[in-house]
This record gives sequence, C-alpha cells and structure tokens, in this order.
Amino acid sequence: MPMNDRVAYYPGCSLEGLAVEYDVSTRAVCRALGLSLVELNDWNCCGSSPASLYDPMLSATLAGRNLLLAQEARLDTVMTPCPGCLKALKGAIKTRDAHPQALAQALGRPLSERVHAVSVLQLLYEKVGPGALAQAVRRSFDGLPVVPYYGCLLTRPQAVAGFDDPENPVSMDRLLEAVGCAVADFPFKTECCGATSAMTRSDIVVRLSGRLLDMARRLGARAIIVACPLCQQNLDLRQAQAEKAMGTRFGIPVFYLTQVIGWAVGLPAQDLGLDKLIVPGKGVLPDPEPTEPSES
Amino acid sequence: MRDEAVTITNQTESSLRIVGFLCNWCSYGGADTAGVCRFRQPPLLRIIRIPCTGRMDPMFVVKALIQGVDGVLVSGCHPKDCHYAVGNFYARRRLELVGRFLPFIGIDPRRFRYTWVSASEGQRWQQVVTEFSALIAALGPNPGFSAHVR
Amino acid sequence: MNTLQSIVASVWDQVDMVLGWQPGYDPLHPVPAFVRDPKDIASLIWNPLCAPNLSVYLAKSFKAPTRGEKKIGILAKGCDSRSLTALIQEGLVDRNRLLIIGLPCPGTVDPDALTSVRTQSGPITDVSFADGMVQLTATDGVERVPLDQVLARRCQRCRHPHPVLYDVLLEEVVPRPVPKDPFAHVKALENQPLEARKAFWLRELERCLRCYACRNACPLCVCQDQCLAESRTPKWVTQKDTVADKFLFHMIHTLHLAGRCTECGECERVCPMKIPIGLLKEKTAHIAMDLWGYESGTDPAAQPPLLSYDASVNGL
Amino acid sequence: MRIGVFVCRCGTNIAGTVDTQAVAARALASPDVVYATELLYTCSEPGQQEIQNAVLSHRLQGVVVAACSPRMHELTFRRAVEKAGLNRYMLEMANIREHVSWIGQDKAANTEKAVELVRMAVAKVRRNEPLFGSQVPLTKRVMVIGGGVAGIQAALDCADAGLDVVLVEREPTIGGKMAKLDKTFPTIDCSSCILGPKMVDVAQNENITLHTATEVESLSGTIGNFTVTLRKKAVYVDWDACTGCGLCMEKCPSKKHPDGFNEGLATAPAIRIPFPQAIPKKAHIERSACRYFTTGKCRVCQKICPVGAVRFDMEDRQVVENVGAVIVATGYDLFDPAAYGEYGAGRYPDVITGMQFERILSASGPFGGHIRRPSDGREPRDIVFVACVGSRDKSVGRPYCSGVCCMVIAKQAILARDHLPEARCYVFYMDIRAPGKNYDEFVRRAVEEYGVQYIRGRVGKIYPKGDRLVVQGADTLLGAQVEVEADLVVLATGVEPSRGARELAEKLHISADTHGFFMEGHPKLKPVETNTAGIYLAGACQGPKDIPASVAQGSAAAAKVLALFARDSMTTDPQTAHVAEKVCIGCGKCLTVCPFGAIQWKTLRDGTKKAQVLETVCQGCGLCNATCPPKAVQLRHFTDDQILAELEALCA
Repeated sequence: MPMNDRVAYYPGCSLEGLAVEYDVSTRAVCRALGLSLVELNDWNCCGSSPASLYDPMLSATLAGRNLLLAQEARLDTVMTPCPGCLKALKGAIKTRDAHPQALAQALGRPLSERVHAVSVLQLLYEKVGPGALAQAVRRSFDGLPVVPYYGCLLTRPQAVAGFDDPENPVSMDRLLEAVGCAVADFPFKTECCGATSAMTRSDIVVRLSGRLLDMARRLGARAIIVACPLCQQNLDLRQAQAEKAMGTRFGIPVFYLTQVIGWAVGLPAQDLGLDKLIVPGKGVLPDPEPTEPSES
Repeated sequence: MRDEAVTITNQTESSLRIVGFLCNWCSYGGADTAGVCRFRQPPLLRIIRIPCTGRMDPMFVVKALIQGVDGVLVSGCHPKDCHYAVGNFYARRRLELVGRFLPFIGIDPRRFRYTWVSASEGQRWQQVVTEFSALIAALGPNPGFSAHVR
Repeated sequence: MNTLQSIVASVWDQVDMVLGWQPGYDPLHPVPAFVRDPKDIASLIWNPLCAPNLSVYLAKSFKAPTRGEKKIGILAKGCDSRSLTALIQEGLVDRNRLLIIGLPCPGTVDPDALTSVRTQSGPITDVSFADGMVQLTATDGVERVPLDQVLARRCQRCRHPHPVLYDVLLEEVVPRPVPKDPFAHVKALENQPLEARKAFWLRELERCLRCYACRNACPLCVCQDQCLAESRTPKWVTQKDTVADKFLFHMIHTLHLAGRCTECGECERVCPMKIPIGLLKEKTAHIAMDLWGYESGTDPAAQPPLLSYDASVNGL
Repeated sequence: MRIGVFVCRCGTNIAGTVDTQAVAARALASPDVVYATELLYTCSEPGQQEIQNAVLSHRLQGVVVAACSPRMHELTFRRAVEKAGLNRYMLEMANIREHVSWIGQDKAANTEKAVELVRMAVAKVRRNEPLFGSQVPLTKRVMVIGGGVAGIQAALDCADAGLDVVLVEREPTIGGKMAKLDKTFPTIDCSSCILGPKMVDVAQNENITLHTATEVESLSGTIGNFTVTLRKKAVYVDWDACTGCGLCMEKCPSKKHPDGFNEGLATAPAIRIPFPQAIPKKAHIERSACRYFTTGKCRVCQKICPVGAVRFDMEDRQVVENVGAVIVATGYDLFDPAAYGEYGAGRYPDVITGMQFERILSASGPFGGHIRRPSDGREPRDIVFVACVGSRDKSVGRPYCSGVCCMVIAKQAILARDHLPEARCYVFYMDIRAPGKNYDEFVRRAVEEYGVQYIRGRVGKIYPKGDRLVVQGADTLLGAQVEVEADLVVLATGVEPSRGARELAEKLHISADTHGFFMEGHPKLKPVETNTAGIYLAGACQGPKDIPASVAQGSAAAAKVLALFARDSMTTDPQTAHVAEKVCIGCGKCLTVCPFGAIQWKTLRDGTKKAQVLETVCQGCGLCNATCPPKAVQLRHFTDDQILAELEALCA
C-alpha cells in the first residue's frame, strides 16, 4: 500500500461526540507509533447511510469532498477510524473509478486516482504491523483473554473494503496478540450488533448485542475489543439492558482497539479516554506503570 | 441495449458499412452464439471469416479504410485461447501498430477496432457490435482516399 | 582523406571488394564505388555529400556467397550501420561475410538545400568541409555556408550518427550531436488536425509517380522483382493512376518496414518528387519504440517486434 | 465460371425477417451468377437434391448457399455439391441466419445485408479453386490422459477393440476420484467394488501401456500423427522390481504425513502405496516427507526392501509416444471451502468436506467405516450438510451448478442414517437438482424413508458452541432464521477443473472456458470432440458430471477414436499454406512465425533457399500468409485475392 509518512485524518461526526475516546486514543496512538496525522481542514459529514439511501451520487459527493480536501493537501492516504465513514469514503472511490466524469462534475474537479482511504486498523496493521508493535509494548497484556469484534462493516462488502477476509478477518487478532492478549477465535467477529436499529427497535439491538456478549463470555473473554463507534455503544452502553433482558450479568468492558494499543505502548489513561467507558475497564488493564522494554 | 440497437437501425444511412474480420474458432462462433440467442444487433456489420486473427495482414485494415469502408472490426480468440496457440499474439502486435498508425495518415482511429470474443460470449459480441456500430453511425461515412480534398 | 585510404588498404587482404563512394558527375553528387582492384582505393572519398546507403547493395546484389573465403568491405555511416544490423538480425546478410568500416557522421548535406542557399550561379567545381562549414568553389567565386543550414532532413533527426556496428572505425570526424527530439517532424504533423493530416498526404502523394525509387533505395526492401506493388496474384494494388492506389503502395512499403525500418531516410532522399515519405516510416519506428521499447538495427541479436510476441494475457 | 445461388428460407427462421426471394433475384446481378433460387429448407434431403439437380442442369461450377452459419452446415453442403460432381471447395456459404435474420427485425435492412453477404460469397467463390487433400497414414494408437473412471472406460473400450492404448495418469495410481468414494447414488453400489475390476482390467490388458506418476509435457503434430512428450516423475522405487508387499510402509520411521487418499484425515508413511487396491500396486516416496531426502540420513526402506527396489537416485525422465488420437479425461478437483471464512473449514476440525465424509464412510477409510468426528472420535448425533459450497455463487467465481452435490448429499445422509440410526441429518439447500434416472426418487427416499430434514436456505455462519457447532442459516420457506446445533458439518464443495487444466489446454492446443473446463466442439452436436481434430474429451474435464455420464463420455470418445481409425489413412485438410516458389524471396520470416514448424527450407540447385510448407503439419492458421512480404505464401481457400474479393464486393 503506497503511503506517505503523513496521513490525512478524517474523524467523522461520531468521533466528535459519542466516540470522543476513539478520537483521542487514535490520535495518541498514531503519534506514539510515529504516524503523523493531519486532520482535514473543513471536513464535512460523510453522508452516512441516509445519503446513500437517498441518492448514491449525493453520498459519493459528500464523501468525495473530504477526499478532495486530502488531495489538495497533497495527501494520498485518508484514514478514518469509523467504519461507516470508511464505507462512505471507499464508496466515493468506487464511484470515482466507475464514473470519473460524473463525480468530477459533482465535485467541481477530478479526484486523483492516487487518493485512497483506510481504517485505523488497516493503517496500524500495514504501516506499523504486529512485529513493530510488539517491539513498542511497554505494558504487556500478559495473556489477558479477549475477543476482537470487527463488526459488520469494516471488512464488507469485500469489493469495497478490499482489506482482510470479509467473513473471518484476522488483522485485529494479530495486533492484539502483539500486545500480549490471548485472543480467542471469536466466531461472531463480523456478526451484526444491531446498529441500524438502535433507535427504532432497541429490542433487536439488545438481542443481537446480547448474543455477542454471551459468546464472548462463553469464550472466557474479559474484554471485547472493537473498531466501530456503534459497536462500542451497543455493547457497552446497552450492556445493562442486555443483562436485564437475558437475566444475567456480563460485566465485560468494551475497548476501542486504539485504547488497548495505547495502553500497551504506555500512554496515560487520560490520553485514551478510558474514563468514558460505561462498563469500567480499569480492572482488566495491566499495571499502570509502564516498563522499559527489555533488551531481549 | 435493445433500444440502442433499434435507434441505430432507424437512423442508419443504408450506406454505412462495417467489415468484420472474425476468426473461425472463437469470434465467428461468438457471433453465431449471439444469433442463436437472438441478441439484437444493428445491421451495419458484414463479416468475413478468416481462420485466425494471425491471418490478418494489417494491410486488410488499411485497404478497407482507404476504399471507404466506414469501420473495420477484427475479433479473435482471447489471448491464450488461440486455436493455433499464438496467432492472436502476433495479431495483437500488428493490429495495435496499425491502429496507432492510422491517425498519422488522417484516418480516424476510431474507425478501427480489434477485440477478443470467445465462441460462448454471445452477449459480449452483441455489446461489441452495438457499441462499435453506434460509434460508426456517429462518425458518419468514411470518404476514403478516392477523393482529393484540398 | 588519407586515413580512409589507409584503413581500406590495411584491411585489403581480408576482402575481395570494398563498397564506398567516389566522385560523381559533379562535386555535389558522389556515387557508389565497388572497389575490386587495390589501385582504385585512391578514388574512394568520404564527406557529407556521400549520401547513398551502401547496405542496399548487400541483400539485393551480393546475396550469394562471394568467391573464396574473403569478405565484403563496406563503408557505413551511423544510419547505414543500423541498416546493416537489421539485415544481419533478419538473417538477410551474414555478419561473418562483412568487414564494416564505421564512419562517425557529421550529417549529410541535402544538395538541393545547398544549391538553394547559394548566392552565386556558376557551376560548382569543388566542395570542401571544415569547422562545421561547407565551402563551395564555383567558377564565379568561393562561398561558405554553415553545414547545419543545409543538412538533409534525415540527419536533423538522427539518433545514431555514430555507427552501432563496425569492425574498424575511422575516428577523424566528430559525429553530429543527437537532437533533443528525434521525432519532432513526426510530432509536428501529428499536431495538426486529422483532416489536415489527410489533406497533407493526399496533396503529397498525388505527386507520386510510382517510379519505385524509394523502394529500390531501401536497404530493407528485399523483395526486388517480387514486390507486392507490382504483383498480379495477389492483386493488392492496381496500376491505375489514383491517389488511393499510390497510397496503398506506400502503405505496403510502410507496413512491410514496420518494426524494421532503420530510418536511414534513403526513400525520401531519392524521391524525384521530393515527397516526405520518410515520415511514414519514422512514425512506425516511433510506435515500435513506444510500444516495445524497440529500436531496429541496434542489436544484431534482437528479434523484430512483429516477428515475435508477448505471451501474457494483457501484454502486447 | 457458372455460379448458382441458393437462398434458404429456413422455414421462417430466415424468411421471417429477410426477403429471400429478393435476395435470390438480386444475386443474379452479380457476375457469373447464372442461376439463383430460394429454397424452403436447403439442408433437407429435397433441398440438397435441388442443389444437385441445378448443378447438373445449369452446368454450375460454383455454388453459394445463403443459409445458416457455415459452422453448422458447411460440411453438409460440401458433401452435397461433391455428390453432384463438383469439388467440395467450390462451395461458399453466406451466413444470413445467425448473422442476419436472427439479430435484426428490420426486414429491409436485413434483406440489404443478406444481398451484400451473398455478393461477397459470390466474389469469393469466383476465386475458389478445387482443392484436394493428400493421404497420410494413421498411427493407430490412442493416448488417454487421466486415469479416472472416464479415462479407464475410454482406455478399456479402445483396447477391447484392439487398439494400442497409452494411459497417462498424474498420480501414482489410477482410479481418480471414484476410487475414494464409498458408495454411489442412487443404487448404493460399493464404489470400489464396481471400479476395482475395471482398474484390474486396465492393468491386465495387453493393449494398454500404463504411465502413472506421469504428466504431459508437450504435444505436436496433428490428427492421425501426434507426438506426445511425457514426463515420468521420479517415484524413487523401481517398479519393475517392487512387488507391492508393503514392508517398507511398515518400517518407514517417518509415518505422520497427511494421507492424500484419505483427504488428510489419516496419516501415511513417506514411502507408501496410495491405497490397497491401487493400480499399479507399487510403492513410491513422497520426497517432501522422506527423512532421507530432508535430512540426508535414514534409508531404512532401502535396507529392508526384500527385492532392493528403492532408488534414491531416480530422476524424472522423458518418454515420447506417437499416437493418432488423444482422449483427455483429466476430471475435476473440489472447491477449497476456505474461501467461505464464515464456515470455518480448516479452523473447526468438525467442519469437513463431502469428500472427507466419503472417506469417513468408507470401510477402508480413517475410521474403518465408523462415522466419527475428526476432532474427538465421538459419534455425531446431529449432522448438517451444506449444499452449494462453491457452486452457484458468483461471489467466489463459481456461478455454475456442480450438478452432483445434491445427489451426493442425499446419498451421504442416507448412509449416515444407515450407519447411525439415532443420528439426525439436516440439509441446507438452494434447490434440489435430481434429473437423472431414479435420482429424484432417491432424494424423496432420503426425506421420506430416512427422515432427513431439508431446509431451503443458505447457511450464513457456522460457529462452535462448547464441543458442538451451531449452524446458522435461513429457512426461506418459513421466512425465518434458523439455528441448528450439530456435531459434524459436511460442506458439499463444488466441482472445479482439475488443477493444471488450463496449462494442459495450452499444451494440447485445445480451448478452455472461463472456468477452465475444456471446450467441446459444439455444445449440442460435438460433446466429446474438441476444436482440435484428433483430440477428444471425456468426463468432468469438460464440465461437472456424475459417474454414469463420465462413463458414457468415455465410451463415446472411444467410439470417435475407433471411427477415426476405421480407415488406414486419412485425407488431410487441403486448406493449408502454399509457397509460390518463384515469388519466394527466401527471407525466412514465415519460418520464424509458424507456430507448428510446418515450414522448412528447400535449397534449389543454384543454392538459393526457398520456403516449403509441410502440408501434413500445416494447420492452416495463415500467419505465414500475413507475414510474407511478397505474399509468396498463400493460405489456400483464404488467399489474399479471395479475401480482397470479399472486401471489394462489400465496397462495390
């Protein structure tokens, strides 16, 4: 993957509010691992699912404008942590490849073929990689049993995502192993958490998320690691609802991948927004004092 | 697709002609398949059957266009599927060269196209013929080199 | 020209003939010389008026093995050496039968250009070259013209003034520098609209007499009496005096040379109607270079692109 | 020349959208046309008779038939004009059906096009010349590539008819996929009991030369006279000496290697006989597993072999066989289910393929014919079969139906219930495809007698729950999501072309479709021929097929070869290149480009060299014709003048 040292950063709306901890931890981790993020100046909403349902060209234009901002800042790689935003950006790239003229007309100028979008997971996996990450660990998770939860959107549809296996992705598994987690083979890695029905049919959300939590518990996981603001919300914020509906108690904290990696590389809790979690996570995190990496 | 085919039919100046040089094994069969499947095509094309695109002397392309044929379409087996193993590999070079040469002598290169269609690709053949016919209809008659333009 | 003579003399025991140039009917037009007797070595000359590409005689006139084991000596400018290489590439000439005397070339003179820049009118009695200048001695005086001003078109775009293949080299002349854009003439025509290009060729080719001088002067046109342009079976071209038929003849010549032409420009030099037919072949050379990075007559071991192929699905 | 033009109405196929009468009438305007008429069905007996009558009564010298594609009926009409005394190459066809009447509705435009195509055909036939093929003797030997059931059948049929047969198999034993199967549908015959005797027949038949562990390297020549170069791979055991006693297998210290015959469910020693019924029953060494080859020490087998057959220094060697025909029967391979990440094949040991289940069912299999789970050896209670894994799914590049899996599943479910009467079987399917004789009845039996639960829908996910698996899918008839807990999941993996099929197609100069299955000569009328004369197809290499269809094709291909060899010599196709010696300038470009080495030098008395075409080697592609600068080489029946005449008729 061609990448400049500097990467354009598109946080997206969720990371401004709901998932502010994803935003701060992403910035902190990238800084700590030597990736220079440049937030796009004057970025706009990607259009999310409403725009694409209303008019695919509108969606491509909204997302495409953000890509254009990167192009004008002479940055080829646009990174966004939110899988929803990622899908919108990659959708715009698909539109550029299929109907370059139509998109150029909508945007007012053509979008370069060089510009492409990646998730924070892909960026960390391809630009840093499990090997280098293991070298940077200051606080090993020391065999903490966890499950990685990629969500339904991050690797799908494959023709758009173009990263990892759509049904059985492993990139996050590898990164978590690198920081010392004992990663269980989570069969529900890409199952739906119910996100789109969050407002309209919370019963469905509770059922689907409850199923994920139940499987995580059966695998002995002490934490669920996610890469999507909506996944995090449904599993964390609604965990109590799921517990109530299922008559059980989970108590499984739900971390963003960036929070886990940030903690492992020795960043302080305030840089990672750990206090934003509903199900408290401090208990499962290893020693607060980072150690210097041993020479061996 | 169908609508497009019909429009061309209606507006066809009966003078427009495309000559197709099709290899016997793949593209001629593909054109047959398109016929068997009743895939509508504009009526501009006249097909000359040749054993292989390797038989295509680029001079046939030049001769046709100088004589005023409005379009030349050469079609053979997909690369690596040539009945004679390598005929289309040679053809590919020769046809690409002549295609790039045509504009130098003032012949619109869009009047010449070469493509690969297998015997099973009836639908692809329909698409090739329909697109190329629409293009030739848009370009209009080819005056050839008989008339001296000053 | 002592050096040329001494080189030829030094290799004389290896050859039974040397192809070179000798003075012609006037100083502007040296003619080919076939030196079979060492006495005639003295008559050989070499200057920017020695235009004919001597390699043309090889495949056409001296194809059959010569007497004995001896070689044919041949003088070759940069362009001529490319023609020789191309002939060797195609197996039309046996490299082992050749003794190539390479001549770094300062560029050749277009005699018409020279006559047109003259201010005098008297018959020319002598031409000499020095310091990039041509000195014309006529019955009514002496005149000097810069060589650059009277160069043949082919030499203005020459990429190989230095021979690419030779056995011995005459080192006394500094070759012409390679121009920045060797395809500038091709591009100039290409920059005109399609219709203008067509009109250009119709206008030019209408003058063609079909004298076939271009074909006969071409070192790579080796069909001789069997030329397709005069063939009745198959009949590609009629003998009618139409521009279409003239065009077809030139297209046959061009396409038969595609990927082979060494751009020596002889076809254009010998055209009595001064039709710039060299451009047609230059364009094919440009395409071959573009598509396959191929330059004819520069590598005796290379296979011409149209006689080989790329076996990959998406290759060319 | 006196030319007759016959315009076919083809019922309404042509006459419906082409004014055939006008086409015939306007044909009379072309030079040399002395007779033109329309006919109702030209290819019919009376139609052909009319042509023959007209040839005689109008003293025709050339015939143009404007009808369907020449790929359809050129041969028919060539024979017809030949019966009337004309040379068969004095016929041309104008394709006014596939290329005119069937692709356009505008009658005026169609008629105009048909008129022009006829004019072009007339122009061509005016330049046609009578052509005569030459007689070449046939090499009456046949090579069969692939020793599965289709290849075995073809080899036996040919050998029984007295032909010399060379049977080539890539693996060390023949038997193919069928040898791995436990039972066959719909009769529940024991697979090895019905295949075994045929394999033995192959070994015992004196007319069959068997080359196992052998691959085809190259093929040259043409129908009647092919030269095939084979590579016999080093097996490190001298098979002339090996008695197949199996002592080496017992003593080999390196035993824990996946057993390919058992689909990786069991282990095998580095030196092995593939399975007890293998033909030939000879040991071979898997180089990558052998301790001697990997570490340089061991040689136990060599020491204990009672006949001293082990040869560590054995190398691949080439064998050249001359044959007159080739039957390709390279079969199929199975889709790798790892492409479906959600099914977990490879990650969950109890998610297995249908072929693995076949081995589990087999008495010679890893568990001696007891159904056990690979993970813990426990008998499964609930078995889920998933259909269409790698079939009818564009997203994995397999849009086609594999044809056999529905029946395989029904068979396996029935057998599972036979073995384990307590077991419950579930089948997730898309549609049931059971069109063979007694096939649908067989599926009904699975449902009605054996109580197999068929659930119509795709499986979305398989995940472990405790030591069991949960199969989550849709029941599209109920319109609901369903979850079935299972102990064993069997994925019915689809059929795909045998590994290396595309490379083999290139070597044999035959074509393959987009998926890599070999292309038959005509989908309806030439199912076992290829477009390369003398090369025939049998079995699943042409497309997914079950056993009876493969066997039928094996016999059909054998019949084609026997028909070919019923003569002692054959007439070559005269549509070859020919050099006009006077015109040839000896530049040698035709020799450079000829893909078949069909052009050679000929030295005249004065020492000049001329190109010369070997007419029995020439395949008629015309590359030399296109390359020759003075056009001294002309491809007969497709000469420059003939093509130019067509072109000029179009411009007229």
